[in-house]
Amino acid sequence: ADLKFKPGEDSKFNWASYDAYKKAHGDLKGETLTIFGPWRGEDEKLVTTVLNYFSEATGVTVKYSSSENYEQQIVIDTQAGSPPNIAILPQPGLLADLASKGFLTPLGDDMSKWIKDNYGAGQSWVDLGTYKGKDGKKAFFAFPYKADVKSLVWYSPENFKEAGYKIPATMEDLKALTEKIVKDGGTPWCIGLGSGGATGWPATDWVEDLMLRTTTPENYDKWTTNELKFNDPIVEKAIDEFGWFAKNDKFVDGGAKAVASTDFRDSPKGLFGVPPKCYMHRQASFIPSFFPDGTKLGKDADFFYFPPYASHPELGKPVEGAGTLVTIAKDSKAARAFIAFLQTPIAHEVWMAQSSFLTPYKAVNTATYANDTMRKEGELLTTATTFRFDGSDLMPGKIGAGAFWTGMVDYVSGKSSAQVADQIQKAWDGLK
Amino acid sequence: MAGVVLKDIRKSYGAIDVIKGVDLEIKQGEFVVFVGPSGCGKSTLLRMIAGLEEITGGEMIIDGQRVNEVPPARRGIAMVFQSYALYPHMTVYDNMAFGMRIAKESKEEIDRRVRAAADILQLGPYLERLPKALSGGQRQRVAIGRAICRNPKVFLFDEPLSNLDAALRVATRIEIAKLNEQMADTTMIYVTHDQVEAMTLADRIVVLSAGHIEQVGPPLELYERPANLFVAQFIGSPAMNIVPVKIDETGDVTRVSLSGGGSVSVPIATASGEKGKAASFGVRPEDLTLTTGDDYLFEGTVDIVEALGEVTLLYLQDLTDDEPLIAKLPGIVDIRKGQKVRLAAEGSKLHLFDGDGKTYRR
Amino acid sequence: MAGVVLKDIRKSYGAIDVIKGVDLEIKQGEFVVFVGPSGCGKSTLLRMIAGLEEITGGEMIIDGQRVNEVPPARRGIAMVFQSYALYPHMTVYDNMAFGMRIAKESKEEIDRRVRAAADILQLGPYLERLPKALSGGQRQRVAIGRAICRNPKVFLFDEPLSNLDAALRVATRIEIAKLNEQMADTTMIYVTHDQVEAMTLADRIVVLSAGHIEQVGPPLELYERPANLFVAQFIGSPAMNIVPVKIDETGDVTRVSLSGGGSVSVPIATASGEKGKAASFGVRPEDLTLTTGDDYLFEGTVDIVEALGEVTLLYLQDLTDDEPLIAKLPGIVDIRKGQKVRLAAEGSKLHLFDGDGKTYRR
Amino acid sequence: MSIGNRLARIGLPRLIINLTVLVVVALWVMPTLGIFVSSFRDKDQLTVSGWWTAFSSSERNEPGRLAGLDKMKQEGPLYVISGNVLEGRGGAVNAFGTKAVAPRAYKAGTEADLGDGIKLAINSDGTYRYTSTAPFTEDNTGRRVYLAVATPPVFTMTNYQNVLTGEGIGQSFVNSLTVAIPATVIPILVAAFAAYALSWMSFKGRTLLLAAVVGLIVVPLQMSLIPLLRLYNDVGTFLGVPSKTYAGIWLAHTAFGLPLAIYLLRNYIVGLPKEIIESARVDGAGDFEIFTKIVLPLSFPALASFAIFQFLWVWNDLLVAMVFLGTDKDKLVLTGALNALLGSRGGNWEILSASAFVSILVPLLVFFSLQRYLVRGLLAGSVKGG
Amino acid sequence: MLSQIVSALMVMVVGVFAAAAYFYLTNRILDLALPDTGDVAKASRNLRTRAMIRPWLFLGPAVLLLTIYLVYPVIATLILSFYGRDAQDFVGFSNYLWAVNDAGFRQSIFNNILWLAVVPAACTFFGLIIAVMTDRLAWGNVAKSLVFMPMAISFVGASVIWKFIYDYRGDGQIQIGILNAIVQYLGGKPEVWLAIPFWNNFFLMVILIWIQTGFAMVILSAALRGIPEETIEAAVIDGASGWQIFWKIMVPQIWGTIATVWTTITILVLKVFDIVLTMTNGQWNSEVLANLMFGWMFQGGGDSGRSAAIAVVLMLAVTPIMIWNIRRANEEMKGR
Ligand SMILES: Nc1ncnc2c1ncn2[C@@H]1O[C@H](COP(=O)(O)OP(=O)(O)OP(=O)(O)O)[C@@H](O)[C@H]1O
Ligand SMILES: Nc1ncnc2c1ncn2[C@@H]1O[C@H](COP(=O)(O)OP(=O)(O)OP(=O)(O)O)[C@@H](O)[C@H]1O
Ligand SMILES: [Mg+2]
Ligand SMILES: [Mg+2]
Repeated sequence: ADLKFKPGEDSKFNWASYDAYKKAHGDLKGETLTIFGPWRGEDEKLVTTVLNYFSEATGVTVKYSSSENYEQQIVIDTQAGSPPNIAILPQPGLLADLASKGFLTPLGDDMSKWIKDNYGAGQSWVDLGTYKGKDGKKAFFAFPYKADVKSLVWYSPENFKEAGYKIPATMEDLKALTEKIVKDGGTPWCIGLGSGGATGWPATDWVEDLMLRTTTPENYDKWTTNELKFNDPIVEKAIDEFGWFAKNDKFVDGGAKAVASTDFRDSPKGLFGVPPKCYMHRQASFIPSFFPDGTKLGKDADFFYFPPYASHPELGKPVEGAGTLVTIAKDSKAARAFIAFLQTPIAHEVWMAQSSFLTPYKAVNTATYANDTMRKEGELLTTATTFRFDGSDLMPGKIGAGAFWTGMVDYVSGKSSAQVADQIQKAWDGLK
Repeated sequence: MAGVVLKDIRKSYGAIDVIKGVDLEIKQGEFVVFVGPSGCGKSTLLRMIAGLEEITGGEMIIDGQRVNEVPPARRGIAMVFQSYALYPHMTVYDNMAFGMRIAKESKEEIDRRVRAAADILQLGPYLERLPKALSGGQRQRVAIGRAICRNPKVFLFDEPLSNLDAALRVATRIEIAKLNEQMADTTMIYVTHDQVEAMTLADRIVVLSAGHIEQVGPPLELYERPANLFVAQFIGSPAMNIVPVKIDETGDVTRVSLSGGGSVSVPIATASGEKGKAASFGVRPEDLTLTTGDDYLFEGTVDIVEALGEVTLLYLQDLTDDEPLIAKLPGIVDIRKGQKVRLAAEGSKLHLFDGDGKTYRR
Repeated sequence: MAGVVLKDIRKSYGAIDVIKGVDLEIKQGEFVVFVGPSGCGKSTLLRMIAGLEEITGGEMIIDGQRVNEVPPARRGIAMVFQSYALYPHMTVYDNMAFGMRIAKESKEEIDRRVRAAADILQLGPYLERLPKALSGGQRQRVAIGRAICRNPKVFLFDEPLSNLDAALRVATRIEIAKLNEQMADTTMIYVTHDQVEAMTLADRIVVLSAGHIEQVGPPLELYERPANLFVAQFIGSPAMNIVPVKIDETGDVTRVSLSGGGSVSVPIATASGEKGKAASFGVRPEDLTLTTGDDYLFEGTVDIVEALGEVTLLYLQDLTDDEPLIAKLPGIVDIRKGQKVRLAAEGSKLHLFDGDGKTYRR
Repeated sequence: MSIGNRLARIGLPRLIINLTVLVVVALWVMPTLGIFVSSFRDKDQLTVSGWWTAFSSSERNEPGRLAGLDKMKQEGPLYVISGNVLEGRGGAVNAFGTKAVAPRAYKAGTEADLGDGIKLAINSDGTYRYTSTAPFTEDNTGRRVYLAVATPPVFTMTNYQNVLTGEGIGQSFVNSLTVAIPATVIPILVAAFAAYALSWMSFKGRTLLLAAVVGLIVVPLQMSLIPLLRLYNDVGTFLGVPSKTYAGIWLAHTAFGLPLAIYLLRNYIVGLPKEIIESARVDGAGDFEIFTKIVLPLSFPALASFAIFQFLWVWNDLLVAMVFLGTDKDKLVLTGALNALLGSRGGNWEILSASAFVSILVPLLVFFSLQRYLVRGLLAGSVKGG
Repeated sequence: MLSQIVSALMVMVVGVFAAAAYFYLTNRILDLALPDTGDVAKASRNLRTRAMIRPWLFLGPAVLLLTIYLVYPVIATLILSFYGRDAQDFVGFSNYLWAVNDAGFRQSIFNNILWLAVVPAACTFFGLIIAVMTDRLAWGNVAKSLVFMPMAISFVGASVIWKFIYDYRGDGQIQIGILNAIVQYLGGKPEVWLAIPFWNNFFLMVILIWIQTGFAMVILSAALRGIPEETIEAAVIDGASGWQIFWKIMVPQIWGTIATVWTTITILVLKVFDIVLTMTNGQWNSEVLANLMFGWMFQGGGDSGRSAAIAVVLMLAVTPIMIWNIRRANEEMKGR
């Protein structure tokens, strides 16, 4: 396989780690590794560049595949007894389910310790990959690789400059800015929840971000396990905070009605309208791939951190994120070697140097990030005071990828937060 | 012995009894014609012999074997269907060759037999056409050809000539007669409406009516000595004239009085017990002759004159009921509508039937 | 004037010419019968009059109107199809009532007319059945009934009686004749293979052959004075006996020599130019009589004897070619196969045709 | 018989039929047409303007950018930056502005005074002249401008290029055919035999079997995947062969298509004229011959219809292929390959629309080639009577 | 590439050939094992035995495949529906109880009834109209192909198409969804069509109708072509108008096929979930049973018990259709 960056050439990369890895695992010729992942299209090309390094080092033949319904496929394949070696999924909830049915192989305590030590906010990553196995005991199953930061607000610096808007440092400022834009005759926000069968999920990110900014991380954790009921006033408050932005016809492009039906992929395009359809768009770090062609990050578009409330100084600077998790569904030497490969900085740097890849791995050279925006995002990830994962991913699939989504659509379509929260809680109760 | 024996054969569709107990013995090589009014069950009976219709009751024996449960293909039969039943997707040639191909005959043999049949039926120019590009008569000829091509023990024909023109009909009829002669061992069962066909072809004619047999016998016997009124009227065209009468005198010669007045002596013997009973008196149209004398049977006004060239038909207003009296006179006769005529007949050509329609035998 | 005029009507299916220029004028109220060998184009012509078949060339005029492009429903016609074309999903009653329902006749009127037609055709017991539960003849009767129920200007029949039994055929034929009388203004065009039907029903007969008209005329004219060999052989059953001859002497009486030897004087005038030419000599089977004298026309051995009761057919081995010579003798004749017989005919019953088949007129 | 005559016969004015069909067809085509036009459009345009506007030249507001400091030249007293804002995009500038909220502040060709001695003139061909009395700084170069651009209709083949040059498309095309053709032919064969048995042979349990077939049409495919794949794996292990093979997927597709196939074909075959089949029986044909020589040829319309559908389902299927054939590159079907072109989060509508048309070609071809078997009058001339 | 094509061809030929060979060989073997030659009694006994065996040779592969691929999973489903989410513990009827009490389930039932009432009727109606009208048209084949085209588009493609149709942009903005563009052009206010409860069902149904009409059309047009031309000619002579011929002569004669199409689409409606999944995923009260089942089966690892229970309900829903079809079949078979 051809390697994107020639080993040893660019000193930004940690070639030493690659060589060391090669030495330790160079004896797997003839083995095949099947990987099932979420990355398709452009992303598939990127992940392939990384996998090429692995093949090159070990001699393992890698078969990577993905599809629109890869989640379905994983469920079918594991249950039918023909799983891939490596299953990569962005849904911890689904992985927890697979683990509890005994379809995943624990990675061992060494690995969890390694994550804890080497990843920014290491413990939260460990927690993310730790599930109950078939025997009911908790174990570490999922290796986090590639992360997204969610607490970002995207904007066009030139539009801000032209209108004279300042980047808000607190939630209160953000709300004031929102109102000011309306007063100036503009529309402050583009919000789109549409995503086909997954419609509603962008709203869950809003609510989670706002949860982290209105209540303690502990409550947040309890919330994801339903120790804190969904219809608890704390949760309802966070939902209403989201409503403050989304349910005001003046605040969102197209009016509140448009929120639920606008596709999340189309939504950010409003930032680049002439005249602008909106000034701000809250979305995770992956969203630039849906910006119009030729958009230069940093120049045409940039982000600022979704600010915390000044009224809640005790909560610090919380960051919400997400990540894809690598698990072993069918154990083999090559599979283990692959996990080990992911522990090398080079496995991260190769992708970082291209695009759309963030990592909490502290040992990587941030200079390899392809641009400043990514670097800034990466730093947010490694320096966060509070770091929490996408709550809906942690909830059981039927809630986090079901009732919660539906509830949020209902909410923006007119239902009250109390109604919606009750409804979701009821669904959760129904699971037990 | 490829004879066909029917023992109390019955057929019903649900509650409708279509065949009501038919007993018939057909010897090998015999040519039997089924006639009867439309809907009397001729086709049904034929289909039962072919094995296409389940037998509701009774026993069917072909060639000494009970065949009630034997499938059609194993009965050694060929059949011409009343509704052609051609294979619409096959050319005429293939339609005729189908049976032989199934039987794995050699190519040459198939070709020979198909062409022979096509010759007989003048189908040569149409061999490569599909049935839908044929006229009604041509289709029917294909259906006949198909049966001819097989060499069955029992040949079944269901009105095979009904769509053919006169010339072709005569020709085909003669071919069938020849076939019958050549295949002396082949039993043939033939359904027709055509008197001429029935009379010329049959060794025996079976007259059916409403699902049962009225009479079985050689053609001339049926013509000359019908067993009952039904057969008398059915055989011969136009049908025998029937007049209701009362028996006045019995004995060697019976004297009957016509309801319209007048009386006739019929040289048929009747028992004395019959005296005074109602009866039917019959005479065939072709047995009537014009007369000017006083020995006439009927006198009446001519209603319609049909000149067919060879013969002339006179329709007389009857005095008794609405059935007209018909006379068939040879050649062209110079008689007009409205003219009064007198008709006579030889005594030996007169028929007499009792109240139930049974014939008083001479 | 609901007459039908055909002007050089043509029809081809792709390269096959089926109708090759037909000119015909049918007056209102006339009863015209099309006869002709199977496949000659009778049905096609009828369908073109009905408007069911596109007219390739020529002009069709009904009731003084050019109708080439007029849809069938607007031509004021009714038609009985050769293949019945019953509506399989409707009962017999509904089949017959359909046209009237479409025409929005009153319920009572519909019922009256359907029952009247059913009476004529003896369909009473079957009115509630579907076509598939009927016999062939019953289906055909429904098709006729359906046409009778309408009151068209032009009535088209395509072999309406071919599946009926003799009795019913006569009855229906007479009904059609009556219908024709009652509906004096209705033009009727009738296709048949049946000589008797053609002769009895027709005001004029149109003899078709291979897509063109051979002769048009009243039945007896066709019978007595056929325009050519084709008509002579086609009209009359069995067909006229034809013998190839050579003209020896011309004049008021023509003398011809038979190829088998012997010569005959025919009382037909021929021009002197005809001398020595080949011709055909014809005599109808029914015009032949047995003779023992020397004035016979033919002498030959009897090959087949068909006794039909009313008449007897003798088939004589012909000397010249494989067509047998047929004689139709009245009554039952005591002659056996293999016997030698002599046949004679009156001079006025003899026909003579020239080398092209055209008749030498008397 | 000509069409005109036919219509005249049927008595309906030709115009009305034509118009009605035209309207219906237009309604039916409109959505497809939309996506078809879209598939030739630029992916950014797709989501900002309706496809029906793609044909007319339109005026749109677009951002543009002036060159940076490196392009600065001095012309006498003035510092000048010049170039072309359209950068080869085509179209004509009607107006321009320097503020996003007022993108049409100045007419093209006029000079805008931006204060501080800075002036900007943009001509309709996109060339501009950006002048200042003082040297430009980082701050006021590379400046964004807003343009009202009249663009002629633009269509691009890029989307198709992307799809057609996608990795392994050719191979997956072959794979799809390898799956689809037998998975169309086999079920038809199996179903036709079964349908014949269910309509023209008598045996015990016929009614029950028919009921079962109708009932099984409804079985949701998804329900069977897991138990079946498990079976495949067991059988595969037992026999020592791979569990994901072409044979496996053919059988799967066959079985999933069977209930409907049997149902449709039976309903057709049962309606063939009884006399024809009887006649073949008398001719000595057994059931096998009757089936192959009479029933099959006469059922062509039904077979062709079903073939079309089965082919479509198989061709467009992704799930069954992924489950039973696997996701290996060398076995990936076309739907899978096209799917892989989409980004992880989907929504690449330009790819979706182009690939919709790439994958529609073969089914349409099948439809066209089989359509002529849906012929009129296959049974004409065979029997008479109602 | 060439070698791929060649090997693909080989594989195909082998596959199809094997299927054909099965039928040919088994029938040959049957004929050889029970010869029909020799004495008539024995032969006809053999023939009767053959007649008993042969249906099963014909049906064999179908029955086998149906059993393995459909009956077995159905039974498994039935069993699963009495077990919990991991198929581990027996829970009796609680999955069904849950369903009855679940608002989503009830909503689905209601929506499904709505779908069943509209979609089969609409598809059959349009399919019939198009089949009849295009049959008499010079450009009929083109028209048919165009109407058929949606059938050939994958569900993903179809959902993209319809997303573009129903797309909503705020009032006053440029609409890229043609429906809203028309509404706006006519002076109305744009609507979020898919988010209007109850009515959104109909917007989703339109999609299925759009797709399935081609199906109805193809089947019905095959049937229409089987109508004997003479019966139509007879009706034409009887003076029936095109409309009357259509309703009184053609439709009754293809009634069986109409019933077939109706049944097929009805069952399809019960099964269809792709449209709902991609367009709304059951939100805004547009849930249907099949999508509900799909959701419970796969989302977040799934709940095999509940999804199985819903599947069983789905299968029960066809029982009336099944009975009706059997009745019809039995009627046809009378006197055969
Ligand atoms: N669709 C067709 N294509 C080609 N030839 C045809 C077609 N239909 C009919 N013909 C031919 O046209 C000729 C005339 O057919 P038509 O049905 O008019 O005959 P007909 O005189 O009615 O015969 P019959 O008395 O047997 O019914 C026949 O030779 C027939 O083979
Ligand atoms: N499937 C059926 N159900 C009920 N009655 C039937 C069925 N098929 C035929 N019949 C009736 O059975 C009787 C006999 O029919 P068949 O066809 O044997 O008559 P046929 O003597 O051949 O008459 P034709 O000379 O008119 O053909 C008819 O009265 C017919 O109506
Ligand atoms: Mg009959
Ligand atoms: Mg004809």
